[in-house]
Amino acid sequence: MKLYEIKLLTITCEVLAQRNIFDILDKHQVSGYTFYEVEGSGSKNLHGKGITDKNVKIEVLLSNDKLESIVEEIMRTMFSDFAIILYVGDAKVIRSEKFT
Amino acid sequence: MKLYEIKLLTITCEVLAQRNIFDILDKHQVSGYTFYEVEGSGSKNLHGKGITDKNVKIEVLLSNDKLESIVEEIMRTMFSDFAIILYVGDAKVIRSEKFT
Amino acid sequence: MKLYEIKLLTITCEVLAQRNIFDILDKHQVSGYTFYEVEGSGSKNLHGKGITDKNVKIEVLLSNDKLESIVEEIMRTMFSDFAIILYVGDAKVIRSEKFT
Amino acid sequence: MGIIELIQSNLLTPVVLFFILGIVAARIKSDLKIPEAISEFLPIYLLAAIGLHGGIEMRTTGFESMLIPMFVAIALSLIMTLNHYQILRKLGKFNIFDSYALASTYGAVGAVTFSVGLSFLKNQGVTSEGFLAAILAVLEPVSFVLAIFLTNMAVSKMVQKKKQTLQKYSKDDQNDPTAYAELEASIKQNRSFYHVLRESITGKAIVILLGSIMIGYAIGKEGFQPIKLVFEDLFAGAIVIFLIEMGIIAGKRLDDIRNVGPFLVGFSIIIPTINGVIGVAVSTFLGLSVGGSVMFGLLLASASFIAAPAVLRTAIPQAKPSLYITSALGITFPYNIIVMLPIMLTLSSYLHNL
Amino acid sequence: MGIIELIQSNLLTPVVLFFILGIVAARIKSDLKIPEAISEFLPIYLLAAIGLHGGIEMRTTGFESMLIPMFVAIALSLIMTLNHYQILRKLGKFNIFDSYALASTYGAVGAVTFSVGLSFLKNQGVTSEGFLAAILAVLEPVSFVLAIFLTNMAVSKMVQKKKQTLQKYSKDDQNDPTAYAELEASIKQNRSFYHVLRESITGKAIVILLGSIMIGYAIGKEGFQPIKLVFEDLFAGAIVIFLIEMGIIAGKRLDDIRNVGPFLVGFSIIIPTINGVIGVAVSTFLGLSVGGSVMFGLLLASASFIAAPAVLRTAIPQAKPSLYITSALGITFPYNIIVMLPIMLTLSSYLHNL
Amino acid sequence: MGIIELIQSNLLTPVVLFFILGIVAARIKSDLKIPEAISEFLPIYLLAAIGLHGGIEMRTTGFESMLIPMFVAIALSLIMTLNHYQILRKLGKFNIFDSYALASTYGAVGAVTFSVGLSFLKNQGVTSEGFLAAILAVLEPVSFVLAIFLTNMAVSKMVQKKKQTLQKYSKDDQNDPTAYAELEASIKQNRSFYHVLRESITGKAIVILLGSIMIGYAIGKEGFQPIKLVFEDLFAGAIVIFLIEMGIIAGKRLDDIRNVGPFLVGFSIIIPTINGVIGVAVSTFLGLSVGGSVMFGLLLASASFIAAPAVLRTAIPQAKPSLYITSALGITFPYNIIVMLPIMLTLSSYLHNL
Ligand SMILES: Nc1ncnc2c1ncn2[C@@H]1O[C@H](COP(=O)(O)O)[C@@H](O)[C@H]1O
Ligand SMILES: Nc1ncnc2c1ncn2[C@@H]1O[C@H](COP(=O)(O)O)[C@@H](O)[C@H]1O
Ligand SMILES: Nc1ncnc2c1ncn2[C@@H]1O[C@H](COP(=O)(O)O)[C@@H](O)[C@H]1O
Ligand code: NA
Ligand code: NA
Ligand code: NA
Repeated sequence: MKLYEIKLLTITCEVLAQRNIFDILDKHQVSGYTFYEVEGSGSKNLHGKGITDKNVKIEVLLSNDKLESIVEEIMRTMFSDFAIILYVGDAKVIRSEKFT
Repeated sequence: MKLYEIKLLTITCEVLAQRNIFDILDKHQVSGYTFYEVEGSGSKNLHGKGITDKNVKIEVLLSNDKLESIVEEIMRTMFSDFAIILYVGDAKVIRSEKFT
Repeated sequence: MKLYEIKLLTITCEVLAQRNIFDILDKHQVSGYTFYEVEGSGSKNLHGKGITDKNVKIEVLLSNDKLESIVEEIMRTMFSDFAIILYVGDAKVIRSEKFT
Repeated sequence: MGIIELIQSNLLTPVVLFFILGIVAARIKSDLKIPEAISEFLPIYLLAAIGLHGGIEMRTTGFESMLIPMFVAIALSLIMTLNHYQILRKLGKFNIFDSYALASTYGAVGAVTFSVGLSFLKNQGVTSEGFLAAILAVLEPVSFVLAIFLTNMAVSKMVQKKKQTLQKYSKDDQNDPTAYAELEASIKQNRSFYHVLRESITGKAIVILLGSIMIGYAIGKEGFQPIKLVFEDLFAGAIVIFLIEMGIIAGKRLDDIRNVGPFLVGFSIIIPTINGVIGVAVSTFLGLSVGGSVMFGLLLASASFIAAPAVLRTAIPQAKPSLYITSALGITFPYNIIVMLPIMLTLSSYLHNL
Repeated sequence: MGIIELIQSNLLTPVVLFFILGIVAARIKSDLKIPEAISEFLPIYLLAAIGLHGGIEMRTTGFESMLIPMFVAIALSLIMTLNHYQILRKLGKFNIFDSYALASTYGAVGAVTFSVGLSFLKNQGVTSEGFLAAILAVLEPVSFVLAIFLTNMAVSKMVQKKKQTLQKYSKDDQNDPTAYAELEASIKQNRSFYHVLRESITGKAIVILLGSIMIGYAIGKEGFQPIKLVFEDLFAGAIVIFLIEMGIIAGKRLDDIRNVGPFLVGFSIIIPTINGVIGVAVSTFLGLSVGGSVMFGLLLASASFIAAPAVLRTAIPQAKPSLYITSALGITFPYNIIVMLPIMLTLSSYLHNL
Repeated sequence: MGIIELIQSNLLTPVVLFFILGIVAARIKSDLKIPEAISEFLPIYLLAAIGLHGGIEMRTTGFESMLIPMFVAIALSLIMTLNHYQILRKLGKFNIFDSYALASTYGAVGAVTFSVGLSFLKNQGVTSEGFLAAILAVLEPVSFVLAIFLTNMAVSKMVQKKKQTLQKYSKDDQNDPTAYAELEASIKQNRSFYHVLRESITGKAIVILLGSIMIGYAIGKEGFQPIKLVFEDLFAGAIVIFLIEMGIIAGKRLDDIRNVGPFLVGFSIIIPTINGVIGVAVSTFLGLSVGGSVMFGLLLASASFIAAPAVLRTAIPQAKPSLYITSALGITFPYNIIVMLPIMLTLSSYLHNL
């Protein structure tokens, strides 16, 4: 079984920032993403599961070259305005052509 | 603190494929798995959180040898019929005997 | 883009153990954590999404030195009493000062 | 009232209008939605209400009057499923899997459609036989079971043939993974038949519906009093809320209609019409009331769009869900609740007055 | 009506039948379930309704009539908790932790059982004193607090002893991690006592119940009118829906009954019977009405299965939850609502007619 | 009844008391909460009920009587938004972004506040014009659109200036990332104006409200009958449940009040008072009924705390949400439903009796 190296970008942010993130992902033409609601505690206090404040976690499998420009754009346009953290991990997939 | 190397297999698929995946995992006698509902966007459009179409994400900590045969079976029997992606990552655990 | 190495600790446990985990994390002054409800199957049978038994998954980005003492304390005080698994992975972040 | 006026007046009921509101909301990409927990709960509630009502009625009328209509309904449902298959395969040129999946989707019944039918009749001041809920429960799995059985047979035959070919021409091909996979698939398929049968019968819709019928039968009108407010009086409002969500889902599907092709669009309108008319006529002949005949017709006219995806996706994974979900929910459901109900009521009234 | 007929007629109420339907659904592995959001909301709703009703009644009757029954209830609950402990530890040979956990589970009260009791009485056309809701609220934490206090005492003593032994026999053992852990555990345990006390009192059940009692008291019958439909008339239907889910959870637990052993099965039936009978007798003596005595008995007969796991799991983590959840929910709850309620009503009617 | 008595009697209504219970629960850190699915569903339900009611009424009264009040409301809302901005920027020394965000939060209307107002009037036995629901729908986006438009203008000007400065003094600064970012931001901002306009209008609140008004208008009183139980009779109870959650959210915000500063606290009380009084006076002059004038005043007095965060967070991300959420939900909302409603009813009655 041949596995291909790929990056997994994980973004956790308040729900109000969600659409901006999707816009950035779409702009960079990622092939897909997965997301779900989470709760969290961070520098900006506990985010409950309320109507106005909850967190969402977004996961994107993507190639190394897209990674950099996406992270850079999120940093530049969103870090100052929203509660947001992101981290990158390594993963292996079977069909690398599915994740670009 | 001694940590043991292990694999983390993550499968994201439409909810209708969930039971098939569980069947395969059970057949290969994995010691456990964790799952939760997610939303997602991919080649087959946005999966909402509706009654008939939503995604589920399944995570399995398992040994390297089981990994290969499970991934192979999922690929062979399910990739053509269901919206499904999977990736493999590295993890470290304390009690390796718990994850086989 | 400079990325800094960091650890990602993931804890999956029954919901009743959640507060104890948070207490331990707070005691060790982690800068934040993210959590969400999951379902799961393990040695202690299937945990449904019922009122009294469901699982919660907690994720903490933290530095290597905190990792060890936290894992050690969870092991010592909780492994015997609660259904709980944990694993550690590698991740990279941009602002390492945010995760201590 | 003529058919046109009846359709017009039916269009102006909350059920239909909120359904349309849901469609509009989806079309303009509004973020309106009914939280999942609510929209998962509502079908359970609706089925419990339908079942209780049916059970209570059956206590008065007894079982005997139910037997003939039920067997006729089962027979019609089976014949129609086979008929759909022929049409789809021969005229529509669909492959075996899609044909069986679609055939059974339209042979099966829609519990939501049934709920809307009850609310429509109530609005018109017409009553119907309680045992129709029991027929609904029995009819649910019938069509799926037939379709899955026939699909399995078809697959088995295919595999058999291939196996023989393999054995004849080469010995090494035994190691060919595709051949093995096919064989395994046939075994899987056969296992899954009982699997699916089991799952259909223990599916939540049937369990809550049959259970509620029995409970309704056991408690009777009097025992029902304390919970009548929740399980009868709230029914009309609850279905309105559910139809907002159904509208939203249907609205999102509208784009897919282009992809299902003109043949299936025609099928989704003509087949319900024919099945419904047959149902009304047959049940009138069997002696059902005006309203009962409408509901009987609706059982046959309706297509399943909540149970179907769940069952067929695992039972006939080779079939394309976008086909049967889109046509059943995006075309047939609106057509049934907006157009067919008035048509069938007019027809039923006419036939009963002959 | 004799007890047997009363049990039979109680069996045929929607509440009991839907509970059984839930059990059956779980046994046949149906995917039927009430969405979590609904089943988390329903206890809050039920407690609000109970509280409002109680508060409104108390406005008419005043506080004085409540004081003696409340203190008697607290006293009985404490005595019974101690008694359960002795039985479980001496006769049942359970360890200290399981004994205390089980003792307090059965010393505590079940809000869901209480709701079913109210609906049972309503079905029978019997009323009960409103202040019983207040007793329910006060009784909730009493038994837990006692059990946790005693467990802490027991643990402290154990730790004390071990510490002395350690110090006497060896100096190096100081570094023994187990010894340290034990010591730390004792400190943790003591901290958690106030922790648990605080959590019990600010727990959602008590907050919504006490709050609603006060609100009911403040607004009175008249202020209640606009919300009566939701908080009174829907009650019977809402509890039916909740019991479907309770049945499903109980059904999943049935397999575990084998593991709890015959002693605990017996305990789960005999103890509620004795406690309930004592409760009915004492409260009749105190002058409560026929229905009030049934509810008073039910408070003592019932075991807690929603609050208990949450409180005990953190308070006495050494105890096995499968023991107290399974026996309370899988055995005692069905026994109470199916058998004990009719028994206690018969007994109460009999005693009041002496 | 004097104002004080009216405030007192209003304090003792379920709506206000359960709101306070929610606050208390949050303060004592209870785990009480209404599941998210329920608290997401309730506003949709409340708006549907308000809309249906309004639409049905408008069928009787016609559109004409609505036109003048609606235009006056829009004009007042715009003037007030500008006025708020001046006060916040000049007197409060807030920056442009916070000033615009706060100005529009208070210029916009609160659908939840509106619901409580209707329930308050019902308690007092006072009716109001149905078309106020339509004004609610139209007023929702008006104030946001103005604020976002003005913010964009301000940003554009700032960027323009900076660009000129950059070009004048240095050529290398072109590569300065900040300068680029700023420019990009201005483009983003301009795009987001239409974006926001679109989002405001297709937002779920407006869609369900406008949709329900139209449906109410279409079905009329008679068509409403079957669903009246759910969409009218349950209203009072549903809002009580929603206010528990609102109280919990407000209670969690109380700590933040310290951070918003005394100026904003004063603003959050004085501005609604002035706006509300103006609203009552103007609408009385326009010929609205006693209750209609109260609701008209409430529209102007209320601040938006559900729509505002969603719209402003993306539209004016530079503004601090803690400011506008805390003041609108933590101060103005309780003040409006506890103090302003009685004041405005007294005032309106007084003015109508002149
Ligand atoms: N160290 C961490 N580990 C995991 N998640 C974190 C961490 N810090 C912050 N988060 C998540 O990121 C969200 C926003 O963080 P913040 O901007 O620090 O408030 C929090 O609510 C958490 O869900
Ligand atoms: N690049 C990706 N990164 C993360 N999740 C993905 C990605 N592509 C697809 N998915 C997830 O997998 C599901 C099925 O993908 P697909 O089969 O491409 O429709 C999607 O709904 C997403 O939840
Ligand atoms: N091998 C595994 N991979 C992923 N999750 C697991 C695994 N084993 C256990 N879990 C999760 O941990 C929870 C508790 O496990 P246990 O203590 O084995 O019952 C389960 O309910 C699962 O959610
Ligand atoms: Na059919
Ligand atoms: Na008890
Ligand atoms: Na306003």
